[in-house]
Amino acid sequence: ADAEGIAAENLKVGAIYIGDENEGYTAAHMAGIDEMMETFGLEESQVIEKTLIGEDETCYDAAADLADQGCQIIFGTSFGHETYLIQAAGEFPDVQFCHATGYQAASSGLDNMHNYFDNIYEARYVSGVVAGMKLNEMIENGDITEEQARIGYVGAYPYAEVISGFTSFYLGAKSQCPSVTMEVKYTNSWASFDLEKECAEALIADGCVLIGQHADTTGAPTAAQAAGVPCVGYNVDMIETAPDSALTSSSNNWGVYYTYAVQCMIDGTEIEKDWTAGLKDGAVLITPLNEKAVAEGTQEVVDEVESQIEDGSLHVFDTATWTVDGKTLDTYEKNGIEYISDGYFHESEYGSAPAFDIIIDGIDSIVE
Amino acid sequence: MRREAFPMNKEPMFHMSKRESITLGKRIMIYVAAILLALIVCAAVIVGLVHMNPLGVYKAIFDGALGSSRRIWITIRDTLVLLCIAVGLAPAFKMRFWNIGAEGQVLIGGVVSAACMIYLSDKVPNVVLILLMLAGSAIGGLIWGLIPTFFKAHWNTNETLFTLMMNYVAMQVVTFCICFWENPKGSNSVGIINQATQAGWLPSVAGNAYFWNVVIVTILTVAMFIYLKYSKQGYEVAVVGESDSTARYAGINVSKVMLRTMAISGAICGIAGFILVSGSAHTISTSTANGRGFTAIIVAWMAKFNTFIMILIAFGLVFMEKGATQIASQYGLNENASSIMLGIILFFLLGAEFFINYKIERNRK
Amino acid sequence: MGTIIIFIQKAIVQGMGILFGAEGEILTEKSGNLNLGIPGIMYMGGIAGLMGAFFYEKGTENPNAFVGMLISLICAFLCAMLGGLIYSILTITLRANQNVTGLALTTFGTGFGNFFGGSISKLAGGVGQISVSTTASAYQAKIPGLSKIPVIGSIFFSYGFLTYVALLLAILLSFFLFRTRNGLNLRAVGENPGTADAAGINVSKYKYLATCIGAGIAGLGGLYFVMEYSGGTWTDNGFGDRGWLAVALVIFAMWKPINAIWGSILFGALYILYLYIPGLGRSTQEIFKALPYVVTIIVLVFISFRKKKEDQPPEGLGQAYFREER
Amino acid sequence: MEQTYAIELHNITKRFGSVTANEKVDLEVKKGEILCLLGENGSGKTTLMNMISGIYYPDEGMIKVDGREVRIRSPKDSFDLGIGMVHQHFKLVDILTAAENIILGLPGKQILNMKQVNKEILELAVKYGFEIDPKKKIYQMSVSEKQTVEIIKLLYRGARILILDEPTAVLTPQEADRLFEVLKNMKKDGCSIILITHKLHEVLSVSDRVSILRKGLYIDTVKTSEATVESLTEMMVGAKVELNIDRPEPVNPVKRLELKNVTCKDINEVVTLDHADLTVYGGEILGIAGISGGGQKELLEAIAGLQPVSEGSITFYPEENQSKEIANLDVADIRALGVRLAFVPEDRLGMGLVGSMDMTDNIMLRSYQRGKSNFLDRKTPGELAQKIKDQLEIVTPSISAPVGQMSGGNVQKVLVGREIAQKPKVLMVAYPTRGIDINSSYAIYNLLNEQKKKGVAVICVIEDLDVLLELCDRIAVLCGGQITGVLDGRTAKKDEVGVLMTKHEKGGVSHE
Ligand SMILES: Nc1ncnc2c1ncn2[C@@H]1O[C@H](COP(=O)(O)OP(=O)(O)OP(=O)(O)O)[C@@H](O)[C@H]1O
Ligand SMILES: Nc1ncnc2c1ncn2[C@@H]1O[C@H](COP(=O)(O)OP(=O)(O)OP(=O)(O)O)[C@@H](O)[C@H]1O
Ligand SMILES: [Mg+2]
Ligand SMILES: [Mg+2]
Repeated sequence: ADAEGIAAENLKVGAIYIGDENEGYTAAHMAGIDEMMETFGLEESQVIEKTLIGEDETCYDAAADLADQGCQIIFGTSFGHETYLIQAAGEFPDVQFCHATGYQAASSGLDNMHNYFDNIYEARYVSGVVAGMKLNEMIENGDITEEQARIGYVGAYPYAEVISGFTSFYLGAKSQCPSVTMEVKYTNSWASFDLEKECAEALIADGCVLIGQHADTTGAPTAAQAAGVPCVGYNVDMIETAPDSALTSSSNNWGVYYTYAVQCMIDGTEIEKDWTAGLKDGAVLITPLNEKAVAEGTQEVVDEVESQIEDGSLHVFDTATWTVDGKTLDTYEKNGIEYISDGYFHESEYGSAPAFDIIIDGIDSIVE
Repeated sequence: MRREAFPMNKEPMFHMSKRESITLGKRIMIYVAAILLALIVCAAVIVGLVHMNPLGVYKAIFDGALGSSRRIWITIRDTLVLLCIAVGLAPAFKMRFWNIGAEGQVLIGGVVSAACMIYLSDKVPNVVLILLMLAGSAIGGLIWGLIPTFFKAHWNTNETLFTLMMNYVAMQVVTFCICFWENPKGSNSVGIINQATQAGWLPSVAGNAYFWNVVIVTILTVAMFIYLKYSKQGYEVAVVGESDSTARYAGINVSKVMLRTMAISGAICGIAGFILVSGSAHTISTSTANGRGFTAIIVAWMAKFNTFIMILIAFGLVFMEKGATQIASQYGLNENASSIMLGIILFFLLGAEFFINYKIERNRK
Repeated sequence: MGTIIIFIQKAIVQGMGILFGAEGEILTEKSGNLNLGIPGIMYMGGIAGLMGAFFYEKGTENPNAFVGMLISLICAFLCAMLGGLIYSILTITLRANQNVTGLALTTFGTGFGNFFGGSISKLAGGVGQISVSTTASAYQAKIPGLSKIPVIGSIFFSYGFLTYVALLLAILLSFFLFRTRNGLNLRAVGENPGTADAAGINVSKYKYLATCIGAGIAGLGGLYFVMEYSGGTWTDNGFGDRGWLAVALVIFAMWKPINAIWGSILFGALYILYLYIPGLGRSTQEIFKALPYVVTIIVLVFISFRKKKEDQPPEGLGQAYFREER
Repeated sequence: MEQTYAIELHNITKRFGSVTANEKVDLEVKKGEILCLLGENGSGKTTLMNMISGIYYPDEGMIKVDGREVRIRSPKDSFDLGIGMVHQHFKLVDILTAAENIILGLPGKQILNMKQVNKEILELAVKYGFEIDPKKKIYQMSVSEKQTVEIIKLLYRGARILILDEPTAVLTPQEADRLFEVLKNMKKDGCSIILITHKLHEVLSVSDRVSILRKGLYIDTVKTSEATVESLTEMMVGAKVELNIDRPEPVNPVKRLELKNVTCKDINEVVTLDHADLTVYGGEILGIAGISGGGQKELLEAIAGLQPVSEGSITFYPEENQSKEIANLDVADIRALGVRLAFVPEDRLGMGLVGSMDMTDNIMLRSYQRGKSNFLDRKTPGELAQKIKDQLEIVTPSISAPVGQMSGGNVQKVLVGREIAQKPKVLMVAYPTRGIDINSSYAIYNLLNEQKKKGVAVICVIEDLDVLLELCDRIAVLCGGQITGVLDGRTAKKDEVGVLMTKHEKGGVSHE
């Protein structure tokens, strides 16, 4: 907002987390903040982190308290924090508020309110490719038939961020193993070890032969390891948890954004309203492949797919690769925006938060 | 005279007996000593964990709770809610009805408030809306409190566990409602309700957002004190609490008293839910009550049903909680450390009660 | 068919942790102490077991599964007993109110577990990186031949040893309470401490032992979740409300350990039922999740209807005992 | 020559806060004797015995057993010394069987062999002349059965010194006689027995010597053969007392209550009151006689509204020419009409009083609803409490001390005093002198007479037939829930009443 920047040594940064370092999603954000601090050489005392802040008035309290303490920029990480940050942003016009996963910054009419999110769907697509190759290997080995190539997916909630995530994962798998189908179950919680584990077990019981996840604990990999079923994790490397089953995990590097936003503060330039970045910028990635578990030749294919996504020759939501009720979609309008053009769904281009919320053929998911 | 002591029998060193009474000064001294001891132990724990100056720890505690006017008001706001629930629990406990279900009653009160805010905000004027929310949340809490009481009154069903289970049922009710109120769909987040219109929010008075919270809780606190101590109904509550059969024999309709008392208890807890939703959070989630229903039990119990003493205890606990949170954030300690510290303080306070009720004497001779 | 077998199996897996908690609480309640700190104690047991195994595996070149198992078992039991001891000192010696002390202990224990869970997670290098797989393998090892038998094998023999310990414990506890002299004395203490005292029973000793050992047993429930269920890792609030379910199960079982066995399996089944009923919408699922609690309430009401004296809680439950009190 | 006593107490002092329950008490019990301990309510008898049995520890003083000084810190120590006590309130676990209660706390093989235990108990019972079913649960037992269990419990663990605290207070005269037979057998066997009772005729008939306490102080020990009711009472009270009940002629009796065909059933549908017909007049005392379980309690409770009436009518006549049906009316409504019940239950505190509240608040229990205000008036009941305390000489530090800390007898005076103070039209008292010392008993009889003179219809259930015959104008006898006769108190003979008490006229109600 300011034309004039703030010197790095005068900066004060606040962060509001839904969880703490024991919880994958928050740990990833904390790592991003650490990376940013290192980049700019910030002191410990220049960054105030508030952990375990719920999605209620305590979030507003935390934001206002950080502003009181002189933070010039405050990050909030959980979806439900958004309305409270907007409330605080209205009250502290000189402080920049940045909110991950949200969608209301542009419509809030507040200059100092921003949204950011990574193009995690790109990494999920790549991790889907790893999964698809594993399925192919299993089919070749005769462990399963082509029809039995069914992925079980442990989702948190049936909303766009999750739907976009599992669809990209599925499309990645399908690009390698055309017969693949997927079943999604929701835990109704972002982080609940036992629910995720139970959910994965129920999916395996239902005949799923590979597990993917969009929820924040190691519950699903634990179940997969116990059942001897391969799995793809989220946020963190799952090899410690599931040494025989974990293939890889899709993950965010939030340091990219935090470095960007703080750089804007130093430079005195405007922070983007809706920021996104993907594979190309190193904002998303898949964790190193588990050589013990992945199919042969996976790394090569992964490298290839990654470079295609990066150079724009591969679009994750290419309409040629998926159908709804057997038909290819050529138009999808939401909130007055047409998302499908040039043969693909323009995910995260009109707002940082994921928008893809279509249940496509091949995926069984209950959306109420 | 020849003395031949029995080998197995040594004179006991100490002897304890029940006190008949204790002066207020002594009572306060015992509590102060307990808190000091607790603080020393807590400091030892913290120093053990983060190797820092214990004085810094105490300063951080004070800072966290009262370090700025905003923090003071947050501390007051949270004290009020805790106090409100404890005031609600007081009559139930005085009746020896173990209402562990405050958490659920608060949640139901909150859900009703939120429902009114969502469905009625454009249908009725704001004052009416707020009054409806107040009444609705009281009725919600009341019903949640009366369900276990009905069974207790008629079949003597164990209320401790019944009310405990009702908490989790309430939690599921909230989750169920959120499925319909969440925005956007599937996000599990209701967000601030009526952010633009502020309909159903307890209005600020002279720039103070928590004016009405203070007013409502103060009224309830004073009224409950008088009710328990000087009213006929309060006396009936005490009699039923002390002896069921005596109450029956004295012509007190025990079931009626039980239901009436729990209706009051549940309603006040419901109102606490209203205060949370309308007076501070402006949203609803499963963590709206956030364990306060359980902490309030401790408050109500330690104050021995005296609602004025509850103010002190509720404040003390919130103070410590805020302080511990500050330590955690200031020294990069995991937030859960505050639960450990709270636990330690409670242990000492609970243990201190012994020295208030009993005295220990060295045996003479 | 296959799904049903897996469902039963998962219900049993869910149930065993609760069963340990209930067994510990039955022993405790039989001495007249209503320990609402059990949920916290389970956390204490769980984290201590995990820490024991973690430091052992870190500190040793070639950790041995059996040694790791022994260490974690002992750590879990002792640390949970420490929780029981805090409760005992406060309620038995200092005569603090049991319900309030229990709730405080639950606050403390949960914080204790999560705090140290976080600490060792940091030591291990981040989320999900704690792994005591060697030790966990001892807990997860199944009975070699038997578990391979179709259907019967997976329903009866596909569990780690703690499951069988839990079952055996229920039987032993039953025998102890109803067939032995000390068990009789313990029941008398819980029913009427004044009477037990007058009969020459050392009331405090019985209460202390029952409460501390009960806490130790409940702590094994925490260990079970950490080692067998979670495969040797920690998640904050990882056992959810199961501690309360354990307390509920005690009533459900009407204070009889044998009843607790099938009760725990039923609770386990109700806990995960919604995942196995196809076509449930999200909001309907939430209603299903309330089932274990609703069922407990129904049982509670049911036993109060019957008013059978033998099915009621121990008469002295919840009250402190002071000999000179009139 | 120095004789070794079974037990000797020297200079025992025990205080509870400001109350000195025992002060420098000496007591000696010989081997093979029955010693009675006598004293007014609150004189410290129970406290003294509790120190021998390890419940309390003396503040000062010394205890010797078999000539050796001992320290008794717990009931276990006391057992190990061969001392056993049957407490005023039984110490039994309700849901356990008799046999389980008996072996409680005993050393022995871990794994229980109940068959063997049952056999041993039955052998013991035969030896001393008890009747007992070792497998019966306590909660299914009558009071006297429970007492039997208590005594066998002591014998089973080889107690040689037995203490019985008011064992006969809750027994019928027949049951008491049976108990004394057993005690004499035990004495023959060499046991020493300390017996506390307020019934002087029992003292005179069973004991060898009598020790007397007064207000916590030891007064004297006398040989029973040299004592009389009057001499003992004088020692207890410290002054000469008149021990007779006057019985004024009823003046102008008016009909107050009429029971017709009243039938009650308990929860198991067993008939407890069987078509009872009875008329009650103001200005007279109507006594109710019957063996325990005969329906006396149900009769009173039915009138008071505490017991559902399944058949028949109860008519109340507040004034002449006015009548009101009160069967199954609400307790509070019946009370408002002026029908009062003072029931002294076996455990005294269980009904009627709140142990942790003080006298004022307990007095208020009956009257707090008075007046339109929603708030309490504590002043009037406070004054009343003081009045009752003075009138009935209640031993308590103050009217603001919890009644639960008072001695058994004093607790009861509060209960009876309160009911009488309400100026009722119908006053029902059940066992009003249960456990009350002789002096206070007479005070209570006189209070009842005063009520009668004021025109109150007094109904009383008293187990002592001699008192009943001396006090009442009419006596209704119950047996098995039926009224088997109504006699004139002035002319009735004791055995006449006795016969009616066991007569099953109409084929009777069987209790099995
Ligand atoms: N635990 C106690 N706490 C306080 N006061 C007590 C306690 N036990 C006894 N007292 C007091 O000590 C005194 C003696 O009581 P005790 O029970 O020994 O009398 P008692 O002779 O047995 O009377 P009673 O014939 O009525 O049973 C009474 O004033 C009583 O109030
Ligand atoms: N608040 C009170 N608490 C205790 N005793 C009281 C109280 N008020 C009056 N009394 C006493 O009770 C006795 C009867 O009072 P009152 O004349 O009001 O009887 P009543 O109207 O027949 O009673 P009720 O309305 O309960 O049937 C009087 O001797 C009085 O001293
Ligand atoms: Mg006595
Ligand atoms: Mg007595």
